[in-house]
Amino acid sequence: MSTYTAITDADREAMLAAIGLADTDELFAAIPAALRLGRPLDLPPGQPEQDVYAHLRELAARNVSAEDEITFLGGGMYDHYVPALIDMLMSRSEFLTPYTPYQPEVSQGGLQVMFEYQTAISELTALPVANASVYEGPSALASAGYLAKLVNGRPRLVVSAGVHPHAIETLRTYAQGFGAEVVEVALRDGATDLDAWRAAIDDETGAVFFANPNFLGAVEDAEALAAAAGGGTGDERSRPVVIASYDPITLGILKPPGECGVDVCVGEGQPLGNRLDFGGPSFGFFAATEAYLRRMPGRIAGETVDADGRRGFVLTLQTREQHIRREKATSNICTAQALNALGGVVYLAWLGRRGIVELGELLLQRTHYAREALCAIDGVEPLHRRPVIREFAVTLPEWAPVDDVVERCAAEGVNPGLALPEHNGLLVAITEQRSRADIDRLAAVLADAVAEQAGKREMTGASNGRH
Amino acid sequence: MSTYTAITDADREAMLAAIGLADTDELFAAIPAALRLGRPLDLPPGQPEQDVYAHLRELAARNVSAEDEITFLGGGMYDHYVPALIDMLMSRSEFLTPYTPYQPEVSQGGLQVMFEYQTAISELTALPVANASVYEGPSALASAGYLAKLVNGRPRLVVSAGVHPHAIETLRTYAQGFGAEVVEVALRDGATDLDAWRAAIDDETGAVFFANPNFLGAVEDAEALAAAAGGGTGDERSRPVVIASYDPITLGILKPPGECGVDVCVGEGQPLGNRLDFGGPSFGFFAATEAYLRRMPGRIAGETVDADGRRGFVLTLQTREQHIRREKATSNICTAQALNALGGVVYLAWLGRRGIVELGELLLQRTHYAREALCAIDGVEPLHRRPVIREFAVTLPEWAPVDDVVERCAAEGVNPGLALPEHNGLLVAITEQRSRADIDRLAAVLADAVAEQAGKREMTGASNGRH
Amino acid sequence: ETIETIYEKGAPGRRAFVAPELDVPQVDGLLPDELRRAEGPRLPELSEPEIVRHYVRLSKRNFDLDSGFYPLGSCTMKHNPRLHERVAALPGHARLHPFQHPKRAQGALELMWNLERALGEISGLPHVSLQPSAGSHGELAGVLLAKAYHADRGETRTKVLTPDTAHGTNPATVTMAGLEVVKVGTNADGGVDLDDLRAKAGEDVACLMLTNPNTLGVFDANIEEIARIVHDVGAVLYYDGANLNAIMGITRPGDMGFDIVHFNLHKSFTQPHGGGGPGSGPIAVSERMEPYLMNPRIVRDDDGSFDLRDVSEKSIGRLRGFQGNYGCFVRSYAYIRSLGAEGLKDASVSAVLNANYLLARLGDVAEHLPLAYGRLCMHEFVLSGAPMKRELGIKTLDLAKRLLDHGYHPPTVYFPLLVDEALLIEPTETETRETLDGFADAIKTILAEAAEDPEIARTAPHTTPVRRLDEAGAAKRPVIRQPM
Amino acid sequence: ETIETIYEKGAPGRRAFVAPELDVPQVDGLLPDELRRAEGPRLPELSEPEIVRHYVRLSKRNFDLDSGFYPLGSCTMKHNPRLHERVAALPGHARLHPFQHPKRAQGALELMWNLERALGEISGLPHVSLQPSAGSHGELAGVLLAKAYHADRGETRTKVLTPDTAHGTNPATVTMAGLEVVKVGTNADGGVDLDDLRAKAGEDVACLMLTNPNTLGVFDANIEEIARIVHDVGAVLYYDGANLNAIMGITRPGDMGFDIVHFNLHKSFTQPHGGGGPGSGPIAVSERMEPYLMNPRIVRDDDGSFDLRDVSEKSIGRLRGFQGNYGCFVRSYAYIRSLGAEGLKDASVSAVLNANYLLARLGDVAEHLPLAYGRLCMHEFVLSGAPMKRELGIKTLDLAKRLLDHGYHPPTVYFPLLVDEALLIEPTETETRETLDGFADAIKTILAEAAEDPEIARTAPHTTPVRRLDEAGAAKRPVIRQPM
Repeated sequence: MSTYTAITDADREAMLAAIGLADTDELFAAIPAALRLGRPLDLPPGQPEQDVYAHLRELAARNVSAEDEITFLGGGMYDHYVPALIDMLMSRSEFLTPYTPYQPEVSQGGLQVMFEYQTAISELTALPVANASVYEGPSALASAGYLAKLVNGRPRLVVSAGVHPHAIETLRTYAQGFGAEVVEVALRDGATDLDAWRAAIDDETGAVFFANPNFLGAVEDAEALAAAAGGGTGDERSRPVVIASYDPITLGILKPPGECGVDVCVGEGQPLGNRLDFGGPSFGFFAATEAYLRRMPGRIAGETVDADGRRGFVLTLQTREQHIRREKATSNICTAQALNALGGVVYLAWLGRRGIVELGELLLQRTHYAREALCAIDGVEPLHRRPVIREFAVTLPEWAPVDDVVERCAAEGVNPGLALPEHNGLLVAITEQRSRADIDRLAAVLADAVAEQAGKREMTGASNGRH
Repeated sequence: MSTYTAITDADREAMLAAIGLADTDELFAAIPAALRLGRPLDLPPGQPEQDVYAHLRELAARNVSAEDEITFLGGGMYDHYVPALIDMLMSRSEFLTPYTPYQPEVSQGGLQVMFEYQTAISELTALPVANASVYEGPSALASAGYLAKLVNGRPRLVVSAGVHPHAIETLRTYAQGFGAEVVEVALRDGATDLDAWRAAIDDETGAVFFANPNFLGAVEDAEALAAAAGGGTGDERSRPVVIASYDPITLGILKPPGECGVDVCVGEGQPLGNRLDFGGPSFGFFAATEAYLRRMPGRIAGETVDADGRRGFVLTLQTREQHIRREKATSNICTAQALNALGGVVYLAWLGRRGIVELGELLLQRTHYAREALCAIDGVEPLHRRPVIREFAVTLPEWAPVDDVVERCAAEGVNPGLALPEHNGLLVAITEQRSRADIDRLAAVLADAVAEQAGKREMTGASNGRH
Repeated sequence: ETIETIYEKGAPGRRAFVAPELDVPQVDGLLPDELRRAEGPRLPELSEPEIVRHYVRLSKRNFDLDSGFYPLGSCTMKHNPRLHERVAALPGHARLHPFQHPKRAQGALELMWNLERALGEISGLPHVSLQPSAGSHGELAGVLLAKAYHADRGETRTKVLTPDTAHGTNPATVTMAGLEVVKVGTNADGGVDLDDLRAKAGEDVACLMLTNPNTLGVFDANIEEIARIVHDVGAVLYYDGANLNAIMGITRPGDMGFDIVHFNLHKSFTQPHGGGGPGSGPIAVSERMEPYLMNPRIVRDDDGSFDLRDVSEKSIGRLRGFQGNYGCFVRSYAYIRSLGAEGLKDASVSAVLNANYLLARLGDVAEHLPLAYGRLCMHEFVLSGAPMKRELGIKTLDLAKRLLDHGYHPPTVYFPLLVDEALLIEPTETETRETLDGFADAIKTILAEAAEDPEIARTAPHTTPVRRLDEAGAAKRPVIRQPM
Repeated sequence: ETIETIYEKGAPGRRAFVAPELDVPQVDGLLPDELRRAEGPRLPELSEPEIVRHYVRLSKRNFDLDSGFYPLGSCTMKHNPRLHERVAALPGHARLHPFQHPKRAQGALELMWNLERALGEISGLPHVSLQPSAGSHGELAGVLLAKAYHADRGETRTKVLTPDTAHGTNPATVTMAGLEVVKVGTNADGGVDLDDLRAKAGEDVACLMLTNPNTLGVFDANIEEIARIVHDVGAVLYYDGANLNAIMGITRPGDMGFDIVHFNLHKSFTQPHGGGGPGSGPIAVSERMEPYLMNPRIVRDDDGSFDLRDVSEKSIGRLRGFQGNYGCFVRSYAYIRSLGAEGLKDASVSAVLNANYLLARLGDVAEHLPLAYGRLCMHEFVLSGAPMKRELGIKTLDLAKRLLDHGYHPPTVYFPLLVDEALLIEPTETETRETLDGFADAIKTILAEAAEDPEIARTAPHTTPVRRLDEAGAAKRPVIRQPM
């Protein structure tokens, strides 16, 4: 077995003597005998480092990662290139191993990173205040629902069906707890049905939620959606909170939520320099208008001065938090995703002011190209014709079941995207790592897969015909 | 193209103005026009980070590494497990990016590491002095030859044929420069032929060289070899310098050179926590008796005190070195392998006083087991019966050409070791990463490969018979 | 000196990122103007070397576990093995898309399955969901589970009992789950006041949330009786696993009678804390709670393959996207495989031994810093700085700040709330005796110094990059982003 | 405070390594007692957390390029991109055994082939060997090549000309190669004294070793004439590539008439210097030198596959084991692929621009620190501290040590030897204008301070972990290992 302890036999003897005990069993005298586990835990035996490495490597080898195939999977997390300097910085002991910065005098590095991160999120969203991260995207949206509950106490939450299904489910779970009803508004032509949206919002509505781009890749008319709930106007306690989930990578070119009447913007931070990691850890971001500052969940770093008047940073507005307010806290969140948020702000600094626009333009062009290329395949149609930036959805011909098509493509080393069984469709994501050549390859492989299904149908048809 | 510069157009303008020039071309006015390269360099266009990564990854994928096969390759470098803490420490900016510690006040970390490294090498070899690293194993041995030249000026170098062939070749190259003749002494039964060795040593002999274990894995009778040249006795200027190359990983259980009459011990440090890296960078170690201290090549760190009397470390004995003594220096070596030597001392600390013995015992047992297992194959014989610790050599039956056998095994995912074509043999190395199961698999695959060759011979024989 | 923010550095036009070439035909108007951003976000403009240097220099302004002793009580700041970072970074784990088809993610699902089994065994509660993102997220899961359990039985229970020693997250969670907090008192031994518990344990109680050992470092020996009281009124027993590091392989929450436990993988199971996350807060539950566990679950099919599926209609649903913080699972799984049963038990025994040794070493200053409860402790202990404050004129905060000058991270201070001027000290099992001795000596030195001149501690720290910071001012006039 | 050595830490019985189980039958006596070690080496005994903390804490006592300006002349301390560490660590590179059959190492050989071609193009000398381990190793290769070339023509030439501005490695190399150093003087412009060269260039000269731009930061405009003189006597022209960072894509040693050039991949091509290595010193040569290049060579066969073979019987042989420092090749190749032709030229132009800008900024203090030669410089420049010493009473060493207190690494000092109180300053292209301004201001501040009170600089540094160290004492009574 491996061990990370340093207690030698001599140490143990001396330490027990100092404590005044004869053996280590006596340390546990308070535990009733009946509760002592009278046997070793039933676990595999401990192993040397090299064997654990070999085992974990073997498990890794049984996954098909973005390193092993040309993948167009998206739907909330995306295979963006993570620059090497992020690995370097995230693996530095000084960022990797500290606890939450409870002692600001020896945590100025981490606190300043939080401050810089908050600024970046604020800039991205064009909203004035942002916290230092929450867990991830869907729970960020649900937490925003709880914020609405704290703000106006109304029991009805209206959510666009274009919101990520995981986020809707998470909102339902949270709402089940804090006591609210979740009402879904369907899409029309790929975007939130504005008439139904308007109709769903009533006096009991505490918050409205949409996503931009939405789950099907469509750019929503954010201003209209927000305006329907009075977003950004009037007394925030007398109307629903307008909550939107944004894909941060689009915010170099997409009109920011803060300019569209959104009150609270949340989202999944993974596209910003975080690994896929089979779904986590990444980070959720959470930004809002000034009015919601003191209702926000999570840590917030603020600027201040030290005893000598030098600039410094501290965790601030802690009276919102559970270690001070306990049951009156705005949230129970404590450990969040500081290290991942570091990755996020380093990524944004690396992209830079020009880069985030250039990247957005590149994705816009390639995504359009890919949609055209796929829809040129016989029987493949766009699921909607809304503008798309980095992801789009298509439907396959009914005789080509999406699951079979995906399997066929995967066998060719191409992951064509996320299956949307309810549409017999595919959600196809583009990143800067997917070149035109990759897109062309996808189109070719997909065309073959669809054609093969057509062939099967004919054969089956022919065969059926014979009998 | 990627760039790591920060000069904006505005910067350039302001800087040129400060210099008093109109454009950057004028900076190069001293270069005669005829010598200016009037065209761009003929190189592939510069690429974004992600594309360079993809290219280098694609090249990596076309190599079969120790991660891709069960490898028994050795012969100077070995696939030992490199613990993860070494990667972490070697990649810390503070160790990775500084220059040689010319300013000791801000280099105490690196200098103390050198001091600790020197101590570890001194302990391993049981020799009192060690430098802070040289390039690698074979050139370390050649540099030791130059040391002998400086010490006694004699023109004849006697080298055991058991020394690594690369080291013998390197010694010949160096000796061609500094002016000495290299005389090789053959092996008998796998070890240096002691009679021939004694006979080869004469009054003109400046140094004698052997390796332990030698290139065929055999443990040499180091005391007898050293004694033949008077190693460790008398006035070091009146006899040959006894130089030996050791595999450091064996020195937990093998009698150390310092107790065998060896004057100078060198070796390849790669087994100590360094990656294979297709041959480098690793480090060479260089240790000696006190008498040779001021003739040693390379950097040496020494303990001293600062102006306040606190302990500190500096580069010392620099009067040996080329930046002070220029043409009278003991060596031209300047940049050596500080970072790799750091890996070495961290590895030795990780192994620890008990671990290096335990590891040696494990290798000894497994190597013996492997030799037995392979020699149980019909037609496979040990190339020698000397004691072995971590590597051994076998011969294959003459009807099974080693190159064919190796290819056959490789096709099964097993690299059976280094082909020794002159013996139709294999040099097989064991590390703690090669389990009994791996060895059994090697034996099975090798037996099949040999049998297959036997089958071919019979078929060819039969076929020949028919004609 | 201070370090400028990244927004105060660089110059217009500098860049690190280089966009890949536009390799498709340029088409105009793909995004209509009314949906377009007029002016891009004002992100920094720096070259790569500037970015690297900025963040490396910032990093040097952090105290970290790899550089010094970090006895932050209740946080289990144990060594973070670098093997874990290596295995988590393997592309097969790190670049695995969460929507990858389960068929092509069998290694990941097997890892999660194995981790679930291991956590089930360690806790004595067989059914595990790895989904929650941190301890408090696990708490929320647990309380929602309790609520769902009662609802499924047609009962509406509105109250959750929490001892006054509880972590602040417990009451906050209860409120988020739409329930009401009822505090239970602490007895003279530092355990639950049984009379108070009996008085408050009624049919309207959904759940008791307990940590055992609790935040006083005391193992509540009455746990069997507590469980009986709670179960007798039909309520559920929730175990806050923040203190699990004291008892691995020694006793199990499931055997104590708990129904639900959450784990902090970033405490007992070595996930590095990252300056405030990521964490991971799996929960394990008993048979009766199992139908309510979050969706999706990992299932093993008859052919031995693994799948991710929604398995129960009674599930409380999802608590987040995807499957949880898989990267943390990799690390914690590697830890459990490294140590095995024997190693995990040794870790807990050593953690408790180290804590008691440090407590014994601090016995010399018990006059000023007495142990709040009991004589021995589990993996952590609480001292009261009240006599020190009274007699030497320095507060717990001053002692903490002065420890910074000695190169130590201070313990948790002013928690638990019921101890005056509390210091909650958790050394963990990975520290050496020499380190504990050094820390005890530093405290003695500070107290001796305070007896001579309390002003030194009152104005500490003196050697840090900044001195005490104006926290009140920060909260009064919040500046939480760079003005531009 | 000082940090104890690792031998002073730990305790008997502590360990980090855990041996894999003995999975084969134990056999006694495999290694006879007379070959066995009686007592194992006295290596440290520490737990893994102790080791990590020890070396992390030591690391913090190093100044590093990622934290501050490092204008060490002649060392080209340019940014080390982290991409290079990532690609070098890919298992296909990092775990590739050097004896792997070339068939199964095609990626590595292609990389080396491509790097050879690129270095050939950059230098204008087409035949490349990547084998040498560092610059001085490349020098040795070059001088041995020159020797072999002459020997092959039946000539015995014993002398090597080196300017008095040469790096110390040049003369040391010459001696190691069994040849004799003859110094050549420097003219008033900082170039080679042509008359002296003509006088010394005889039939006994094997080689002239030159750096251009030289260590004064001066490009020798007479290079064509120099080449003519050397070639006219049948000698070989060797280019020390330490200063290549000034001229990439602008001019090429091959075009200047050089026969041999070495590269320092750890300077111009971003291999991190590691606190004193690893480096890599490939050489490129002209047609006539090619037959003597080291064995083995990388060859491309007709089918496009690559092999490693000895290709010439005239080869000087090997200079080391295996193929050279492949890990460095990966990094430098990545660099060349990242920048391309345009980027490399831009790097050199920027390096020269930065050097001249810093020189201009330091014009304000030229009274105390005049430029040694010329008016402009290439990528580095040499100031003389002689007036400063005379007038302000502080030496170049004092200025250097005081710079440490300002957070800068000092320039190279007391080199080149022919400039009194020399400061050799090389900012590199990856530094910002702001950094250069800050450095110039720091020098001004120090000089102004010295005018008031020279003692501050004379006793500097004041803010480092240790103060000035007794180097003479260290050399007199060397303690170069831990006593036990």
